[in-house]
Amino acid sequence: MPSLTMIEAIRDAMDVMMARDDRVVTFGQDVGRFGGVFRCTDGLQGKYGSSRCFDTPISESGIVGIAVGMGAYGLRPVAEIQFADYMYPAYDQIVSEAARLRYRSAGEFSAPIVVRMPCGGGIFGAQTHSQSPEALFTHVAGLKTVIPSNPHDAKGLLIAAIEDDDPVVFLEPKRIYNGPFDGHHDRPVVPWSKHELSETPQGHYTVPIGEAVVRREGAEVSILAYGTMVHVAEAARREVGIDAEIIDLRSLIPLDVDTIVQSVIKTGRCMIVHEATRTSGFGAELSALIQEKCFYHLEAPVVRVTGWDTPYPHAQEWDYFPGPDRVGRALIRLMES
Amino acid sequence: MPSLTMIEAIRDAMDVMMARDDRVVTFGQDVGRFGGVFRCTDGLQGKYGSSRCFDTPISESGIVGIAVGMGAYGLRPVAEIQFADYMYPAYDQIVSEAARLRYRSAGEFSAPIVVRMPCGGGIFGAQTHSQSPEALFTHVAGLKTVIPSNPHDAKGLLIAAIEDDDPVVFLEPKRIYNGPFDGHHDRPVVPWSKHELSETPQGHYTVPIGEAVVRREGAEVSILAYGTMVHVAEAARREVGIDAEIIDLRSLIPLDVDTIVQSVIKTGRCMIVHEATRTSGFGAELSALIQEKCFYHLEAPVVRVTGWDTPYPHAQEWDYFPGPDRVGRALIRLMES
Amino acid sequence: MNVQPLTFHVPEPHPCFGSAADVSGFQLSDAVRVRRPEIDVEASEIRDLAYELIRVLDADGHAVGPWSEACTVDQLRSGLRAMLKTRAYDARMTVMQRQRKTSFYMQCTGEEAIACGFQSALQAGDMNFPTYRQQGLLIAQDWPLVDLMCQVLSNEKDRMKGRQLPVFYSAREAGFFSISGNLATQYVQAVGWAMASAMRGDSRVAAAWIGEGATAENDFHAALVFASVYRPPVVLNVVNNQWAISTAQSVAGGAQATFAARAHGYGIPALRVDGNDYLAVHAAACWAVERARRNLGSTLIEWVTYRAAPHSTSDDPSKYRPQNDQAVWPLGDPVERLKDHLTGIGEWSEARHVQLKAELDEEIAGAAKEAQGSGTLVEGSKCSPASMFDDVYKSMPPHLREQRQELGF
Amino acid sequence: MNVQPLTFHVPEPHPCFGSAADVSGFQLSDAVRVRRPEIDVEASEIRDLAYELIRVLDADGHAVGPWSEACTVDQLRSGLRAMLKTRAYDARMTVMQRQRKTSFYMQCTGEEAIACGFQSALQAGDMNFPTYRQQGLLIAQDWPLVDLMCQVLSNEKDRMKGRQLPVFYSAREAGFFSISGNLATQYVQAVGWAMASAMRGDSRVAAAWIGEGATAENDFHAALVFASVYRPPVVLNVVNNQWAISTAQSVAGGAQATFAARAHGYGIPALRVDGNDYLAVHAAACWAVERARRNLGSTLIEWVTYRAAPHSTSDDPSKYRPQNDQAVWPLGDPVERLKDHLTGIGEWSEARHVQLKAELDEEIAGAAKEAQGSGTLVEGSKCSPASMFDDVYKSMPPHLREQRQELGF
Ligand SMILES: Cc1ncc(C[n+]2csc(CCOP(=O)(O)OP(=O)(O)O)c2C)c(N)n1
Ligand SMILES: Cc1ncc(C[n+]2csc(CCOP(=O)(O)OP(=O)(O)O)c2C)c(N)n1
Ligand SMILES: [Mg+2]
Ligand SMILES: [Mg+2]
Repeated sequence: MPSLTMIEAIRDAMDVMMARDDRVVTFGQDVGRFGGVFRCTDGLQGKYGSSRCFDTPISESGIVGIAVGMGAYGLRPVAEIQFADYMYPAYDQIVSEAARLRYRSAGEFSAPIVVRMPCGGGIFGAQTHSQSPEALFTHVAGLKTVIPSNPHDAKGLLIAAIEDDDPVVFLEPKRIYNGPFDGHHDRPVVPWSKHELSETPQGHYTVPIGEAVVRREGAEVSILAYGTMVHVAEAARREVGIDAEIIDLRSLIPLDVDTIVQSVIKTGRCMIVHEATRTSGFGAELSALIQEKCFYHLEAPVVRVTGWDTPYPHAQEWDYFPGPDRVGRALIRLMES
Repeated sequence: MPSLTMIEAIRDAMDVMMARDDRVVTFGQDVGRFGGVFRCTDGLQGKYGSSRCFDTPISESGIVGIAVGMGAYGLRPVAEIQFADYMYPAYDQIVSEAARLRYRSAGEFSAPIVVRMPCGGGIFGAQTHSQSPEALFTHVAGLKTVIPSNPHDAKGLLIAAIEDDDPVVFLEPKRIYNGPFDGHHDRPVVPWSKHELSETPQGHYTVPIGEAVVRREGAEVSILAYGTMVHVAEAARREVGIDAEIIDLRSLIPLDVDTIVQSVIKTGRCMIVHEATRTSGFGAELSALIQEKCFYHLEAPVVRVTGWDTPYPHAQEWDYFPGPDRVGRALIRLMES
Repeated sequence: MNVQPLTFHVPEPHPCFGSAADVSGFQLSDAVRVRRPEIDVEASEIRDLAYELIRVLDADGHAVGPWSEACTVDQLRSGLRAMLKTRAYDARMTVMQRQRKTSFYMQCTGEEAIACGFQSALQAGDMNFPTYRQQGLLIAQDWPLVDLMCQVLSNEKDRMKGRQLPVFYSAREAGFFSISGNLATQYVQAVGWAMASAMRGDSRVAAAWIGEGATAENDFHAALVFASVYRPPVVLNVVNNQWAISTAQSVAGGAQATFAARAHGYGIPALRVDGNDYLAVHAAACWAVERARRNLGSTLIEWVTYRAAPHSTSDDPSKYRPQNDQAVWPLGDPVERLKDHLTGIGEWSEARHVQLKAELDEEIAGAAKEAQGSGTLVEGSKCSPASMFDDVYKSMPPHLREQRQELGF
Repeated sequence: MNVQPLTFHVPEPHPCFGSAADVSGFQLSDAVRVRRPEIDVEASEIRDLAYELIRVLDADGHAVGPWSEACTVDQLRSGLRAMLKTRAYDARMTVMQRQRKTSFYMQCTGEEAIACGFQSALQAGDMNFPTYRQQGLLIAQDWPLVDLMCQVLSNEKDRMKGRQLPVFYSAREAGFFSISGNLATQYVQAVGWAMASAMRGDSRVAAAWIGEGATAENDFHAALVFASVYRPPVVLNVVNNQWAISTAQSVAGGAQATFAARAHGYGIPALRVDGNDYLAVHAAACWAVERARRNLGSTLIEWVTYRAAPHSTSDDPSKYRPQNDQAVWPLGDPVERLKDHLTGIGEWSEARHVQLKAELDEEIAGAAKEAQGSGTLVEGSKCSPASMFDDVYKSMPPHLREQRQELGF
């Protein structure tokens, strides 16, 4: 199996699907000729022509709006929003239109679209190139929201998303586009080729939407994470030497509640790690759910380690980012409580 | 003290502030000449002229966008969004601009604006006239979000919001505009004049943002609610005869954590009631917080009674709405667990 | 440099047709002479047409001028029938709402010619993205009234399963896209649908619909930008009925320029048409639809008309517009005008008119009876609460299954 | 009816100035003859100006035509100085970014005349709502370079406390509104600010700024709608530098119409101006600013220019545009053109030019040294992490205080 970066895996997923299904089209700002500012669509216009992969005007609402129209027509559009921070102009189209079309028409029309967007910080992108808006999608009935943490899942989840008949928000943690990142920003960069989950089957396969995966089994505490934070959690756990079970959620909606509940019942402790601002972040939903489902098994409060409730700053990036030190300290505290 | 409806109280708050401070202006769709589709601004254009109260084009983004510009200039704009369901086109201006302006300019500029919007169901408004999007605001650093449950608080909170130097989202539960509503939709309508909290001081007063209030003291369980649900919770409690403490949050951000924690420590049980879809609703944050702060005092899991994770339906409105029966049954279950 | 204090301009309320921008359009005697350009004309060559008013029927009800040839007499008679049926349907449903059999209703009184005339220019497979005021698109196709009524009544037979507000129909086979309550969002979706049709080498075209008030919404711009860049086969309709709830068209910018002129900055050709003149509507619609079908890209059409009824059953126009506003409206009533024209050419009569209305009333009464047999919002058989959880996703995820159980199903 | 399959149109990449829409603008010999209307002209009387290109400097560097009278020689020399300083500042900061002293930088190379020339038409108290490519507005006012540099370096003296991406300045006293990274959002805020100024009977005007690519964003429309309806004192600037990262202006609709023409559908007057001609910029800016100040409402100006540098330090234009693209660009370089003009009229010389550049380089080197003394993004004194929690609200609510403690402060 070839070792791919996240970018290559994402591109490969689109390539596989565009070859198999001529209803699959992809577009967005700088996506066509240039191949995307992160190069995720590089080469696709050359291979499939400019009717299948093309540049759009700088209008996120227009991008998702035409995707909904195309989806209703019968295509399988994959729209790129250049940064998740710029999805807000498209939020109305996502929430009021894509998410509700099937429901309001009782199935007459649907919006089988994928909206890809790079998210997360760690690249000194400041407040407009660092956001993690997943909770703004998980609150919306009718949307699916997924976020891979490695090339293998990225490709399999993206193929599953394209094949899915419902609108899927596909979040791409940009900090791990080119290599896994455990939050130690001062250490040398590690390439994906050194990581086993960069091994990616050729051709078509899916990672089913709605299934979490236990990245590491452990007995003392369950850590729930997704995207970049899976790597940070693993580093933190290792460094403080705690036998944590690490669950990579992969799919936030639908959520794999069974895997989570099983783990927490086993360990009796739970920590949630995410990069988004804390208040009303997805960690709140996880925490609420866990105490609803595992109350009598919990030995300590469910803990959230998250970004702060401030905009994402530039110079203080590493004070904002919930890195391995912060996660590790919280882990120790949690084990003591 | 005169007895006012919510609508009159809201109008009175603007009237008082427009008379006191000529920087206060108000505008929105149908707000000027007509006085708003819910009549909240009726008479203000006549009294203060069309430079202070005026109609706008149908552009929510424009409405909030000009409010931000006016706020930066030094005015105190009060913008009306006709229904909270239509705030999505303005979401970018609210989240990326109003909420972050002070932060990103390190205080050089700010957006002391109020964005009023009627929210909630119960009027057969279906999916586009019934939503409760509060969690989409509470996740955003830099915003304050308030929601009154009665005329007294409506006026005092709105005055506080207009005087506040930060952007405030002011949610108005439209089902209780004209009278308190306990969820018994098949019973005769009760006017505000029958409710003591319709008694509203004349002139200027504030209800401070960030302070919850205990509506009813009780020993067995704490119920957290806001807006219409305060009345539903009270009815449910009464009907099942449980000695619940009912807390009207009033301000979601900043949240009065102390009042909540005190109550839950006392009762050992907690229920959260809201009308918004459950997943990632504000109830999730409340539940997470409570178990973080009161874990060792909880005798049962924190329970959420909420709208379902579907769009708000038309014909099935009363199956969707978390009415007194559903809340009551959940209360009984909670007391048994 | 002048240092006079600035003053703030707020458009004054005025009878809709008194505004500066409209004056040109209301030189009615000239309107019938407005030229009909070739189908493949360049947008830049017909900018003047955005400031004119295309008409066919003159003051005496004669069909004259370069746009007058499009319709056969049969087409005109069926147009008249569609308009009358739409009007009668609206009247009946308004009564039902007043009887509290449903929560809400919206009429299109005075604007019937636009949807009815436009639909007659489309083919099977084409797709409308309508607003709530284009019931005429369905009625002109003789879509079953019972089906529409069941939706309005949110009853057991409502194909939308009681989920949507009354009048928010969806009818895929009739080329009628599911209506959204959010203004303008669907305008750009129509453009996307048309882009897809072009991508697939199809021959179907789309029609986008919006009110003049909603052109202020952001997605109106998005639609025009994408239509400009990719030249898809879509007709961009703007129904200027002078009012957006309580605000006159000047609050949407109509006092400064016509809505048709909005197209120019995007290089999109625009027509401005008397929307109360069935013949003009049909002719202009055919022109734009053919242009789209011949791969010549999109056209924006401003249909000038008047909202004769309240905005909706929740509205009270006496609060914001003069009582005699419609009476002094210079474009008349579309039904009367077509009736007069047909009568004038000997193809219609008062007697036939009365008879047709009676027939339609009977048809509608029958349909209403049948529809109410399947229940109303408040009585009779009901939409199942359990179905509330269907169609959120294609297949129900576990958390919704759990919630459905929580509700007791 | 034709049933040929439809085809999908995607604008082809092309050298920016080869597009149909631009051809009229690039009949350069005529450009200097474009008329200068009265300040209070009606929008509808100058629609042609949206398709012309206003110029003052002819091919030989002479100032000619109706727009030629606005500047004194002193103004021109300070304009030249501002442009040179801006260019030198950009060069220096780009080097600093390459040296990894900061994360990011954006140049305005080739576009200096626009911001520098525009600023000279404003008065104290007026407010710009700039994009990231209008550093010239500050530099033309001699705003302290050290202050700008500290922001770019996100160091201890950065008035934005290290929060913002480099170049996202804020300088209230300089009439420079805090830059947002979200395209187009501030365009409508400028309109709101101007509305407020008019409401208060003030005499201050606003200037909104946007790139041609970002005109596709929805808030561009919102701004034009509100500017149309309320006629506030705001100049709506569109900087058409032919590129939006990798996409040519045709992807924003520029092949179908000029960006200036967008204004017409809103009844807003528009000018289209050679943005590489300092004299034309200053003259057109004065015209529009005076119009605003005299309560005559807003003007949209399309400034035609060329983005000579990469989009940002993260960009590599060799991937998407021809190497010689700028060389064949017909509007030349704004610095060279103004230099030639001043030299031609005997008010400047090569020697003075060389000397000025040396002076500016020295000034910038000194400022850079001073700025770096307060730290860089990676070295030296730092922005305090505790300050990260300030200014989210006017006063810190309890949950943020708690979080700050959690971080250890
Ligand atoms: C995004 C959004 N904002 C506001 C509304 C509320 N609203 C419904 S209809 C309407 C007026 C629309 O006027 P116009 O576009 O002229 O259409 P008309 O009703 O005249 O057919 C408004 C403001 C809405 N439905 N959606
Ligand atoms: C809402 C939003 N979408 C996308 C971006 C990413 N982006 C930053 S600059 C840019 C290109 C803008 O081009 P243009 O408006 O022509 O300005 P120029 O860079 O040429 O000055 C893009 C797409 C953004 N900043 N904001
Ligand atoms: Mg209208
Ligand atoms: Mg550009």
